Amino acid sequence: MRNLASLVFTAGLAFLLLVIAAQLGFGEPPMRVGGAILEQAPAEVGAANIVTAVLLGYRGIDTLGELSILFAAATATGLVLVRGRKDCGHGTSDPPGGFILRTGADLLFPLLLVVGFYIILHGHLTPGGGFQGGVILAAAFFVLVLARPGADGSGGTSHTAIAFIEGLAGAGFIAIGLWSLWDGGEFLAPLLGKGVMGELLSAGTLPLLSLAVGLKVGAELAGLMTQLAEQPAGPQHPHPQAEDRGS
Amino acid sequence: MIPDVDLDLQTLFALVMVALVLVSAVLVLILDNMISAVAASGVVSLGVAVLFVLLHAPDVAMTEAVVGAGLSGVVLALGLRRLGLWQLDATDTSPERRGGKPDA
Amino acid sequence: MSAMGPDSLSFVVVMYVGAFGLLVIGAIGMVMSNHLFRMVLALVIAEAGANLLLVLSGWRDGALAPILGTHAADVPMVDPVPQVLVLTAIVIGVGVQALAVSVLLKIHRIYGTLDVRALRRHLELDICRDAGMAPEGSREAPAGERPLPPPIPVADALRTAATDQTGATS
Amino acid sequence: MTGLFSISQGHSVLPVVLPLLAAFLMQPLGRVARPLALLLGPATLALSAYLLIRLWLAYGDAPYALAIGGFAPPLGITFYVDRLALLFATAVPVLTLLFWSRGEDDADPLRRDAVMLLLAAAATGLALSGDLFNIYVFYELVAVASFGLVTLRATGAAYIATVRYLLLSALGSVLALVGIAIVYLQTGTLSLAQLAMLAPDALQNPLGLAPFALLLIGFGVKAELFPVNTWVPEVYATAPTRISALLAGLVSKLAVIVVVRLLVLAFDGTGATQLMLALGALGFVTGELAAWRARDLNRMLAYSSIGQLGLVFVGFSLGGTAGMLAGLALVLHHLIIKSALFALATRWRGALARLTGAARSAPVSAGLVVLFALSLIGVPPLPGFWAKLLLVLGLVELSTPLALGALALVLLGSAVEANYLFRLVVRLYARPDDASTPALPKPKLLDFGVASAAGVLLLAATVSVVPVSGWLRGVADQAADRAAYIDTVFPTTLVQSGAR
Repeated sequence: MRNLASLVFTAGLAFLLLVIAAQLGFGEPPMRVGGAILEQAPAEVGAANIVTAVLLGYRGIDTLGELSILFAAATATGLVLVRGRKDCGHGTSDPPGGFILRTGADLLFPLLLVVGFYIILHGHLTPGGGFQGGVILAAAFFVLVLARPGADGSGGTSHTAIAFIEGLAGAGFIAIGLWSLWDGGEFLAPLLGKGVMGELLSAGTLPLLSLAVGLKVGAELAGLMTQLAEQPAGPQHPHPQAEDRGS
Repeated sequence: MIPDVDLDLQTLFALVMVALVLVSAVLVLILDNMISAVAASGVVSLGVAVLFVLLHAPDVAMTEAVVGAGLSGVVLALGLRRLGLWQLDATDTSPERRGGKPDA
Repeated sequence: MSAMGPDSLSFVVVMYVGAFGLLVIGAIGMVMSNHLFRMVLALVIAEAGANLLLVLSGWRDGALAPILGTHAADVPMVDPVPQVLVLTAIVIGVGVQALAVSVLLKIHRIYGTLDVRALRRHLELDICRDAGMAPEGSREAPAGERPLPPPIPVADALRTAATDQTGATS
Repeated sequence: MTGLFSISQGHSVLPVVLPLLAAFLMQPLGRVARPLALLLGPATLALSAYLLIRLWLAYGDAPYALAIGGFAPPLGITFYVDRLALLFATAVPVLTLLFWSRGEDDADPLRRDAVMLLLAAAATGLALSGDLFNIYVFYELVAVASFGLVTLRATGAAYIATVRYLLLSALGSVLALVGIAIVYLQTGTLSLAQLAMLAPDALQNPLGLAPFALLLIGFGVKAELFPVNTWVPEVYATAPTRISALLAGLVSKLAVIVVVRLLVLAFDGTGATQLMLALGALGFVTGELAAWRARDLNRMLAYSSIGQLGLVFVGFSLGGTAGMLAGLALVLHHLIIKSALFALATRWRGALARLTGAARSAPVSAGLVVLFALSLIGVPPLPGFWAKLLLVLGLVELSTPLALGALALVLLGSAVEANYLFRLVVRLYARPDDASTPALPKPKLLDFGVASAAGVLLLAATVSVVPVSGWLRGVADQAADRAAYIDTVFPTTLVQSGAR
């Protein structure tokens, strides 16, 4: 029966999409909001990269919500996985990285940090921004974990440091927003003047917001991947009925 | 620019990339070996990142490449490793190890 | 196919075919597959399709990327808003996938399998045991049995109802 | 903090932002001063409840729009605060505080509190937001937070239920994203107010009903709509009962309110009401029939909540002020009763057979169950009767074949509902023959308090039906008024009306 239901669902979805495809105006978007933003963004926000201007300026609370979604996912993963650490006796089954991975990791780590911070700080000038730079930073720290998993597979990444960076960066993002609310403006209104378009220190608080987003995303994803790496491998007991039936 | 041939270069390139993406998307569902399925999903992400470049969306292309191919590939591979589905040789084909193909 | 300049209509048609194709393949994969990990992979594909469709909704024929400084100022630019939406959607997708993989790890450690049908039986058994009752359709409580007999006149309903019930469900 | 003294409209973003700030600071504070961190959650929720009540007193009568970041409406994101939004936004911190689990059964209270705060912030955001994609982001945050909370009991069944719920919700979100893409391609805007202006000509039928169907399926997962509510019984049976109470009582209602806002503002001419009517009626009947067969209390409450939400969708799909009033009455009625029933279920969790003769050891709780059962079925003096009466009258007034079919299904479902609720009541008061039935655990004071408070609220509403329905009619009129929404967000001075 289940496959029949799923067949009906996919057939319905495909038909719905075909109806939509037949009706859609290809290639001529009305550009109502987009056009207005393209005209006003350089003046109002002062960022060369208009996508970042929209991401952290016009739709700032979307980005805050999205930041919280990643935080919720990382915290929920922590809730799910950290519980298992008590009952896993032996470490992970991953062998420490070979010679190539270790030297590669040592070489890559500084480069990835530089690239990551470059992308974060130039978010308002060139393509890129908080998220992409944050992921690169997370990759930089995770390469070290892969190269030298260490006894418990966490490669020495201290979760307290990650918790601090993650918490304070998120709080920093909101503090910048509250600061503009405090002195009379609206939440997340741009501050600190626009500067000269194209300069590093332009577009007011956008670089600061990008930095906060980048640090938070980087710390979160590094913590998330390290938690996954710390999990013991494979089913310890094939199918225990009496396994911990919860508290 | 090449004289205006009926199918200009960009549409041809887009056609090739879309074909690659769709084929690897189907492969993700069909391949038995889970590692190759994860690899195929990485190819889908990278192909879509290239399509984003064609659509003049560099920010999104960078995000899709870094997050889609890089991060989700690492997370899925780590998951495979911990789920014990990480078997490179195809000899070990017990249904549980193979991950069970969808019955079409 | 009329070639109306470099970004002709056929370019958009190809892109839409790609977006809808990814969506349908992802949906089929999620709905039809029997292995939870493969459903997560199909989810990745469906999300890529939806993101492609979202960026397409802002694409204009002959317009360039919305980054000032990389091209002349008065060149028409693509709509930046869908790109922001897709940035958010991609990172949401990764967050959900990481959570899904970690829950799959715990399921695999407890039940040793990721097959959807087997896990549904385990789920039903566990819920019934957690609630402290015999599983559905088992010998003690055959599926068809109704816990209470039809209501009888109120006068002695309570007494007979009590005796019938304990007989039926103990 | 200026918020304590002079409240301004700009502060209506604080009930969303402060819980997020507290959630971010939970981990660092936990490592520095753990007892303080454990208090941070309830304190923040109390503060946001206080702010919302201050906002209600100061600006409650006329709706107002708040442009986030100071960017003018169609470009930036706006929060639209009217009485409906304030009502549900205030309900979020209050109910989250009532169902705040105090670290008795979890290994990691800090992470759990952080995720609870994120859920509260996102639910408040859902009630207030006036932008289509912003609603999607808050909806996704509610979904991810609920995934985390549902796994708290760490049993195998909880993980299976969570992953099935996660995959269904993710698929729904993908479909909702496709719906948003189509709406954006057709209208070029995401602000609900501008959508309301452009909808009559831009969202014509094949492209009016299709995006609404996709958005309905996407948001319907949390609103327990008919085809996508298979996750409800599993999750509510395996999640901690307090979390189930919060999800069933409050979060599903916010998803319904979001769908109704979309229906009223952008999709009212496109046959969307018939689709909602059909799905709602089907959901009601399947929910009640499944509840009739359920053999343990949590799943029975889960199926009955599916049924009640189906009824709510039928109510809202009547259209116009009558539909909004009927739907709103049903939503509030169900919010009070389901939260209270789940509060009681924290003690009576488990097989129904175990509850035989429970009235002996817990007379007041059993009395409350009788009261709630009577109100759910719709026995005259209780508010449940008035809500269902509004619904039935609306359906009769509509009297299209679909509406009359839905009316038949509603009456059939109510009969089934009466049967299994009375069966539960009879079981409570039946005399257990073997005295060895294990004594039920003592109720926790707060849960018992929540249930009795709901009982008192219900009786108060029964006594003062006229003022309550008058006030509710005011809220419904304001919520169903499209022109007022557009005027509030885009104050149409002569100059601007040309530009839009």
